[in-house]
Amino acid sequence: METEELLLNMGPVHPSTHGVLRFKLRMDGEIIKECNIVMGYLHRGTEKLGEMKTYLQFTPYTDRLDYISAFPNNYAYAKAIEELAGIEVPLRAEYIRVLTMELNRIINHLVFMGSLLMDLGAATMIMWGFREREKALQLFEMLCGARMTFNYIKPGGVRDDLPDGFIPKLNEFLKDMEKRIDDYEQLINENEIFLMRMKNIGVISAQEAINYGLTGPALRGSGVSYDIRKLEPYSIYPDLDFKVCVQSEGDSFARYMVRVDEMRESLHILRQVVDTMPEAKIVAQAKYGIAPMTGMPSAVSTYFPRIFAPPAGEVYSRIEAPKGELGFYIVSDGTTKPYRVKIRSPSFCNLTAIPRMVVGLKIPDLIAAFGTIDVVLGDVDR
Amino acid sequence: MPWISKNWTMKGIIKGLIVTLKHVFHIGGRPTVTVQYPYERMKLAPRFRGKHAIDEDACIGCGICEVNCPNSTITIVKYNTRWFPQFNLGMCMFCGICVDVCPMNALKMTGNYELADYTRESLVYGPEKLLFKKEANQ
Amino acid sequence: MIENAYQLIVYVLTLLGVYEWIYGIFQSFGIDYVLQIIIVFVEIVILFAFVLVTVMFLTWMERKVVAMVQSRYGPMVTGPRGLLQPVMDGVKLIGKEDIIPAKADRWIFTLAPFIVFIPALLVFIPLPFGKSLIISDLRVGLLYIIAISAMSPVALLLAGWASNNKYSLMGAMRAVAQDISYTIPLALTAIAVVMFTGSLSTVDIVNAQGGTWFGIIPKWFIFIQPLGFILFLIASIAEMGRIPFDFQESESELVAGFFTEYSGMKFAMFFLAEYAHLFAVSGIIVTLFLGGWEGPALPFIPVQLTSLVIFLIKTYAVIFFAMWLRDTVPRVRIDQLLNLGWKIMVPLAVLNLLLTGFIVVAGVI
Amino acid sequence: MNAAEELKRLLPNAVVSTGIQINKPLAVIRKEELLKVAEDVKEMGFDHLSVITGIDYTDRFEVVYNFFSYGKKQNLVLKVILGHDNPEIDSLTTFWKGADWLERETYDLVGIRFTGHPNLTRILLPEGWIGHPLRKDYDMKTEQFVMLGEDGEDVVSTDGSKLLRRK
Amino acid sequence: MDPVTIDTTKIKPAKKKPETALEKLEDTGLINTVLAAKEREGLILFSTVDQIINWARLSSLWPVTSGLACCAIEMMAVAMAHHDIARFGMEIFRASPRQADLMFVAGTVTKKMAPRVKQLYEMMPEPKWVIAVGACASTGGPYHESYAVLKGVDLIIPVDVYIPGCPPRPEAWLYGVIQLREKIKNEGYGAKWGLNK
Repeated sequence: METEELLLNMGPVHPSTHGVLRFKLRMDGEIIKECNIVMGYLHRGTEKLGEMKTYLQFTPYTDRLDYISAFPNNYAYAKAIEELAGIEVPLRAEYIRVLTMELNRIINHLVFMGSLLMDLGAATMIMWGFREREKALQLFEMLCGARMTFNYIKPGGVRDDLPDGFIPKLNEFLKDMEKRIDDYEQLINENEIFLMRMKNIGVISAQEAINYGLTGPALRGSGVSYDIRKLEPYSIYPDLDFKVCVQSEGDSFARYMVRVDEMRESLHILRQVVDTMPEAKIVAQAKYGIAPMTGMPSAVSTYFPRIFAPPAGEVYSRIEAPKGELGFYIVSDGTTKPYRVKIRSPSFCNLTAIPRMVVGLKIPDLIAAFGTIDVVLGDVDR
Repeated sequence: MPWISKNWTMKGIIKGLIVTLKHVFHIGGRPTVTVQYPYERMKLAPRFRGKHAIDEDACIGCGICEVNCPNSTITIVKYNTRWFPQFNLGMCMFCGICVDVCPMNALKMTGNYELADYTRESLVYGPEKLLFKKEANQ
Repeated sequence: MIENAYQLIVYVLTLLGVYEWIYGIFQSFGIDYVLQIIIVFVEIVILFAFVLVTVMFLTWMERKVVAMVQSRYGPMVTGPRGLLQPVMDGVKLIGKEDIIPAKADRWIFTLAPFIVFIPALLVFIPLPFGKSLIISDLRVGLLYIIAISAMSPVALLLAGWASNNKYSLMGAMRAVAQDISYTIPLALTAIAVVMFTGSLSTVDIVNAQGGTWFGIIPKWFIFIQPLGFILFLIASIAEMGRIPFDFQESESELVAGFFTEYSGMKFAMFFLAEYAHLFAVSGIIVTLFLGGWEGPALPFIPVQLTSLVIFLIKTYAVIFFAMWLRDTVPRVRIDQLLNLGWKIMVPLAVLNLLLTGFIVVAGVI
Repeated sequence: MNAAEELKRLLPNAVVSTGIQINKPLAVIRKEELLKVAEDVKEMGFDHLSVITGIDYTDRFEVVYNFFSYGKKQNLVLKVILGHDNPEIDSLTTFWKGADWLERETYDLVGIRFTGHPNLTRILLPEGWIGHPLRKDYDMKTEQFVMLGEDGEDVVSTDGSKLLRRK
Repeated sequence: MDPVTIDTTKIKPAKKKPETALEKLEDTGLINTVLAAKEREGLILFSTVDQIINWARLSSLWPVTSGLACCAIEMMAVAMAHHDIARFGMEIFRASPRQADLMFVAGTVTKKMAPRVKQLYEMMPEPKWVIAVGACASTGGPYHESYAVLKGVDLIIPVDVYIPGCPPRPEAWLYGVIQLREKIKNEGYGAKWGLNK
């Protein structure tokens, strides 16, 4: 039967595109024949601004790339500069960094679960996810005074030491979180409708996933046991005991399960970090003008550097952000401003696979597959 | 449909229904968590980065905050024969860099976040709205 | 014997001692049929007012139930516990600008909400709210209900087509496919019930469920027809278009489905029709399977009142279940829905019909 | 022997020089030989193309490819130096599908043309945008506005009077 | 980062929870109706109708789902359990602008997005309100030097309330909503013709 092809435009303002993304779909009835992704509706020119700001001024901008999990962004940028300038970071600062990043990973996956299920029509999960997120955000607010855009991890250390009463509150959160994850899994993991929607949808094989440059949970869902925290260990990850969560099916449900498992794994890491946190209260290193910061609050600002210029050179440094491989390519010409900042954002690269994944599926499947890739538009468009 | 032969009991959905019912009746530590904002407030962390405050005695109007501000929120203006920073809070991203770099420790960030207003111009907070004296405050 | 609401009104008027007097006035002019028309009009107005108030209450209840599941409060500020919220929504929607898109078909676009809204009210005519609380005990009551609710796909299609929007059209197409494929199991399971009663009249169906077995278990059809009940429940949730089967709207896929382009009062009519439908279908479920208004009678209280309360309690239980389910499960996919309808629901409904036939012929119950 | 030196041994003509770029072996290669090098690099097991960066040095362009091998757990950096006028380079989309959007992005923001790319159009900025923002000579003064054309696609113009309600 | 930086004198005390029936009415906005009726004899009916419609409008502001950037996540947080915008009857986030009353411009409005935001605004039926949330939507914020960002959404559509913050925390957000409710209380034909206040 000959049918007319339907051109459907989803977005840029569409409830399930997680922001401002646009799908141009060529459809045969309800089946997607071709999917074109138009992006750039949130292109803010961050890389150009990176050339215009000094190294220290640019840190707040990294918060706004992947705004759901900003600590890894901060850290990736700081790590690139530290590698470029050869800065040693005090151990306690590294512990605090890992603590914040793993907490942020949990938040990211909570938001992921919530928004995925919201797109599938179950609005409850997002409420529960954000309920726990709020508790974690209160911890962040204690730590650095902001809820989403932290500006906390700086080259050479972190901005300030842990405040009083942080660790007990964190322990409380960890205890609570365990129960809550049980709730989530009970709510949805075995739900027949959910399985029906997720299994065998958006399948991508390991070979293809690598070829398309997928990273993070999206790749681990295809059975590639790959985690930069293990392969190129950075920070204190070599000292920590954790496993890489892998699922072999490569479909939407596998990617979902990877993230659920990672949340538990992050809780495990956090407990270790809390247990082995070093006592020495030095959280920043005195090189390139960064004075040692002690726990004394008001003394901190006095020592903070006003001019910071790493030596000329190029560096590509990457970390395992919650969404995948987050890398910063920084070219320094020895001045206070970077010559070029290139951000390798996981969302952008993971999105590449969507047009390939969804051909032959229906719109609801597109939403499910897109949801499990877990992109943030600030990270895609930069 | 193969799944129905395996899942005809709808066990997963029933499990989910039980969890949601537990929430309806607040069973097992699942309370209503809403903080009813205009009447109650969440506890703010001491480090919260809200509206700025300038220590009148300490500020020397050096302009280091102006130079270091990533997005030119700060301009130094003259107020009562002295120079003070003026903040365009409509532009500010509350990153706290100005507080970090202040050589005199004159800048603070308060816990005031109720800043919504009807015009763009009213978001420019001059020294007259931001200055405070340390003695008076403590 | 009082059989319907008309007779009830006449009875109440007679008790008050005014009926003879009023009737006399009308008779002196030779237009006593006008009195009949007025009484019918009054009962219709009472019914519609009741339905509209219920519908408004349902929107509030929906928001509150969702809020409870999600650990929050829901509407609080407007009125006590936010009870005035639906009224405010209504007043606001009346005051909104009524946009008709430039490329839309003006007449059909305007007509469609009415075609949706009026059948949603008409369904209530043969629905027994309590003993003798029924507008008209039609002898083909069940058939009438099914026929009237079968009108809604037409209206949805009109709305979707007239909007001249791809999302609207797709939403309407889905809604029609869904409605048609679920009306069949719905009707088949309803017929199974009818086989026991031998009557399509809703009052007869409720009366057949009176009494108990062994003095404990009420003689509701849910116990004789568990499979039929489950099928009917699923089919009616699909018919209502609620999660997990809310394809007509499916917000995350089709923006707002067939009423994407509607604003103001027309949108409110869709909204009200949806909740009126929810109420009606829950009422039908109660009537068919949960014993309708049958229940314990209390002394000194008119049986009409107790039966109404019993009916409403049962109906709200079903509504609560629908809301509770909505907060728990995600949406199924459209083709999965149709598969479920045609490949599983219809055969099972036929099977149920066969089994019922055997039971009835064998005379077990 | 690191990966860059191995590459030099395999293709001595293609590799201009080798070195280390902070923990990662670096090979500067000739622009003409890129496809041949890419084939070898893929055979050497570098299956993950991490990032493509284009850098404007005002007198020349550099395109930097960062590879990673899941099998060998090694990094490799390839660098290609292009002239400043009309920079062109071969596309790697046939080897790594992930290169598709990275190349489009580099084209969009830096203005390096990738010959052989199946769909080399702007990806982040709307079609018709004047200039490539990450070049050092990009004109930041003139503001460009985007408007909706008849068919719903973007139209770029420097005159925003249709869009703006006040200056 | 001084731990004692909270300037408690500058924070208004939390609003008193209404206890009596009169206070509750005042809180919902109806008291304006009563007062207005008392104040202006002769125009009672007119301004009362006005006030009631205003009350309805401010109590059922349905926002359109139009998250643009970072602030959209806080928009979600506002709708979620801890802050619960549903208390004001605002949880019905309509995906279709035709059914919405209020637009939160939550995030950076880029040049590419600007015409779409404008189109979205034009699709909403009157009466409609806009809240610019965050630095980006108010003035361009951190990105005001960027080539691809519009310097404030008020360049293309009229804005009723600006909420500073990057992103504003949900309470700040709710404060902005309350400011908008205050504004709507004094709207209507009565206000237009100088009859109210």
